Amino acid sequence: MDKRIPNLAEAIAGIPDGATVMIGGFGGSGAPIELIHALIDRYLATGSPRDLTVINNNAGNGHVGIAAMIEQGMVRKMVCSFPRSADPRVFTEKYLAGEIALELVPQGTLAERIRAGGAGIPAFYTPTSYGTDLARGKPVAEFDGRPYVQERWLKADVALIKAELGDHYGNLTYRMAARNFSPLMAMAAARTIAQVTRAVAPGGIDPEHVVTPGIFVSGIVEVANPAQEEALNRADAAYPPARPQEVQA
Amino acid sequence: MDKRIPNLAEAIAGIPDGATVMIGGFGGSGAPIELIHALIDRYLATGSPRDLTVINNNAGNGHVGIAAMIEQGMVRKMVCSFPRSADPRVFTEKYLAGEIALELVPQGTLAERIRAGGAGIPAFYTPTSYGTDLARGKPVAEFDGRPYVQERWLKADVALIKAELGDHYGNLTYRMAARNFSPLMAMAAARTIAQVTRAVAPGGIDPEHVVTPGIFVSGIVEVANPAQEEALNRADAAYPPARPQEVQA
Amino acid sequence: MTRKLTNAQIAWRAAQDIADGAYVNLGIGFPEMVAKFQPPGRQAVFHTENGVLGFGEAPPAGQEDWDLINAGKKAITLKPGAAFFHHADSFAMVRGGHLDVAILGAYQVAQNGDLANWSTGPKGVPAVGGAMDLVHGAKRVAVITDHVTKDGKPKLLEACTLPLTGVGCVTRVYTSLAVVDIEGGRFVLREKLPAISLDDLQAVTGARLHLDGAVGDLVVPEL
Amino acid sequence: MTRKLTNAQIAWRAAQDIADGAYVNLGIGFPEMVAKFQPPGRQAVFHTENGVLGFGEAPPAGQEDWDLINAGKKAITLKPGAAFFHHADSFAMVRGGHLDVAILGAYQVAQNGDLANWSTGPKGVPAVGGAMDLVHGAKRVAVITDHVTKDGKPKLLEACTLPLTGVGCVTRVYTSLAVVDIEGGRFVLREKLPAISLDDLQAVTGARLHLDGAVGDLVVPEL
Repeated sequence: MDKRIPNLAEAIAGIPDGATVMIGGFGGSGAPIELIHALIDRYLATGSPRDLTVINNNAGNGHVGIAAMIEQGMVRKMVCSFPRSADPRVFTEKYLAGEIALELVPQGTLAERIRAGGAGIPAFYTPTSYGTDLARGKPVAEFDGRPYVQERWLKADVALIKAELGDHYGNLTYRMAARNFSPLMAMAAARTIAQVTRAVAPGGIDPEHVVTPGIFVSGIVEVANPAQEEALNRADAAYPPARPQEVQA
Repeated sequence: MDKRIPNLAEAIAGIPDGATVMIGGFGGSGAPIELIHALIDRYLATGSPRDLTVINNNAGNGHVGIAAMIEQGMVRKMVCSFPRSADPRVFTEKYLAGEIALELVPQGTLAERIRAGGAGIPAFYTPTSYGTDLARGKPVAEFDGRPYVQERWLKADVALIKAELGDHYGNLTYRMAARNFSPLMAMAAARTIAQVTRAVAPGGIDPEHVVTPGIFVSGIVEVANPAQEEALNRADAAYPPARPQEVQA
Repeated sequence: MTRKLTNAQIAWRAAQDIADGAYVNLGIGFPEMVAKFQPPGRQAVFHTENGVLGFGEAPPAGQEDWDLINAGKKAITLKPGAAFFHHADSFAMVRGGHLDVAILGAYQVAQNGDLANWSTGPKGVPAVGGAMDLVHGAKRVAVITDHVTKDGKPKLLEACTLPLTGVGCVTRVYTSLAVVDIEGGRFVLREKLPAISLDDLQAVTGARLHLDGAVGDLVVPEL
Repeated sequence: MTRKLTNAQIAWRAAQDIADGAYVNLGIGFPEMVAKFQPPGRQAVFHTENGVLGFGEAPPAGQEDWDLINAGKKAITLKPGAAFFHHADSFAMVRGGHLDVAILGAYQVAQNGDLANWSTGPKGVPAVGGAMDLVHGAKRVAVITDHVTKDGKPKLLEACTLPLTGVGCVTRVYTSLAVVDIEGGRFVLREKLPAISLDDLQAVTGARLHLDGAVGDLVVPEL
């Protein structure tokens, strides 16, 4: 078994129109920028995939990563807890124009719903959001005299995540706070693709230090020097970058 | 802040009669033998704690560890998935004599109920045990056309666990498959005491490799060369060991 | 009664259906034997409920590390690319549908896929372990078993009489006489020992065996 | 209106109530300031929802590592004894009742402990983050806020009019004029600026301030 995928284009091939896609990252930390941009390349070349539902804590920042996906018109709906950022223009304009849907989920509920999807738990109860607008329409039950809201699992067709080390079996480690949602999304998607900063042979990760066991990972693709979304935005980057001839025209 | 406790007697002090105690370990791997035996010492000296409810995957093996607690009469009820072992005599005899209660829980449900206790989830749904005797009396609900059983969280007054490294803040690592239930129990108990094979200063564990963050741990006590329950049983050990004068008498 | 397969031979037959790279959980006891018979060129990744993925065979006697055991509490070894994790993550793998196949023993299997393999009744100390989790998690749940009980009674039945482990969960049964699929609430005979007649096989089976095309010969090596 | 505390002074006052070794989550923005004012000899352990326990102050400009940020997406540093974990474990800390205190900002607080701090109404893009989780998890949920809105309207009310973040969750409010506990569905005044009279304080408060023993002087250093 060898889960290595030779390049980004192959890694994101086969994600169909209308797919639900979980994308790792909290703000810029852990955002799999290269996988996202490869998906945009495919969309620009083929018109597919479109009508995507994207699950991420945020709704993009600036004009790279998820924001660029939204800007290109690939995204039908965002599921997130905090669709704001330093430069949330792309999402905000489409949202206010009614061109993109939003399911707003409290952050911890979002994390737990994704874990539930990965762990085979169709529903669970939480006090979070009880009595608020975000609990509207959800079943409520009392346990030991306290009211709780019933939340459903979240699953996805594909998860795109960023990891640090990845071995041929798909075992993963992460880098600092870039871990965030990725181990959960890896569990909850039918197919999980991880871009890894370094691919190593089996045995290259101490079994004690594996954060995501390979059973949750379908493929890894090495991206040796990954871009940091925050750094890109501080440099006013956009994707795809404006081409010289377009600038002139 | 320094969560180190100087000795075992102090570590297990204050566990009251009637307490619910989670004890880490799966069979002999991860069993906190020294903490358990310190608890037995206290019971033999003071008659307390007694009437304990013990949560562990198993119900003890041979005449050490949990089996010795049961043998001494400290345990009112076991919550476990597999109350059998190479030598389950102690539990079996008391159970068949009606002297100890048993709540039998499927292993994955046991793990998830403990995690739920630690994560603030009062109830969740699982397909496990649906349609079986172990689901009797539990609410059932259908999600997406499939039936599920509602399970409740499990919490404890105290968790006694065995870890490998522990720093002064209570951050823990484990050794191989000795990890098993311990990270979950640490979350689900009001007070968690870990015996650690090596206590290290803050910074002595890489933040990437912490398995149980210190927020879940109340105290650590160093036991430099911990006994292995399996090895004790293969040597026909018993606790407390028979004293020479008793053997003569 | 006719000659039948040994446990090793049943395990061998089950092992032939495991794909390269499959994630597999083998029940405690007899099913553990399946790991020995992976076809050349195929390598499954074995999962054990107590928190190890990618383990290998038992260490030589005297070299056991009792912190490194499987769900049957037997000492194991690690293969390169192994991982440790806690019990909730381990059962997320099981219950979240991430295992490709679980191979379990059985007291009884019913034609609707019900399985009884954890309790022989109300006497004694009950113990369930991870069996009820495994039957509702793995993508494919197969059973390996002698075709009949020690006293010759059928184990493949119209309905289980012993306490259930899971409802409608088994899809294939490898027995000492046959390979039987469970489809649409019926036993469908796929393979049988060449030496046993259909009538004789039906006679030791507690529910109707249906045919769906040709019945293959159940041929296994001497083991 | 009388002289009032600066944000830094409100944060300082809130910091005095945090015990040594407490596990603390500070809301995004103004509450983050509380970390600066821990009394000498006390060291809290700070938690951030995105998966870090035991972080320290911001790194010098130019030395940021954008994989090491807090929930406000600001660069942070680590202290010895820090730990990383994923979002579900992070919110298990929050929702499982493991944090000793969460200190949050507020648009409005009601006398029954209801908090509104995530939405100013239906226009614009809604965003909630971890606020709804924090209010139902921490053992103690405190609010720091100006006593009144920018246009002088009370923020401490009989009932919130803005969309709620949580029901009955706040137990103490540190304002620019006073320290107010919420007990039994009532505001109980604990401390007030010496320069403001009870009547004047009541006049800028949207619900009855109850007394329970002496009212202390809210005295803070120049900051």
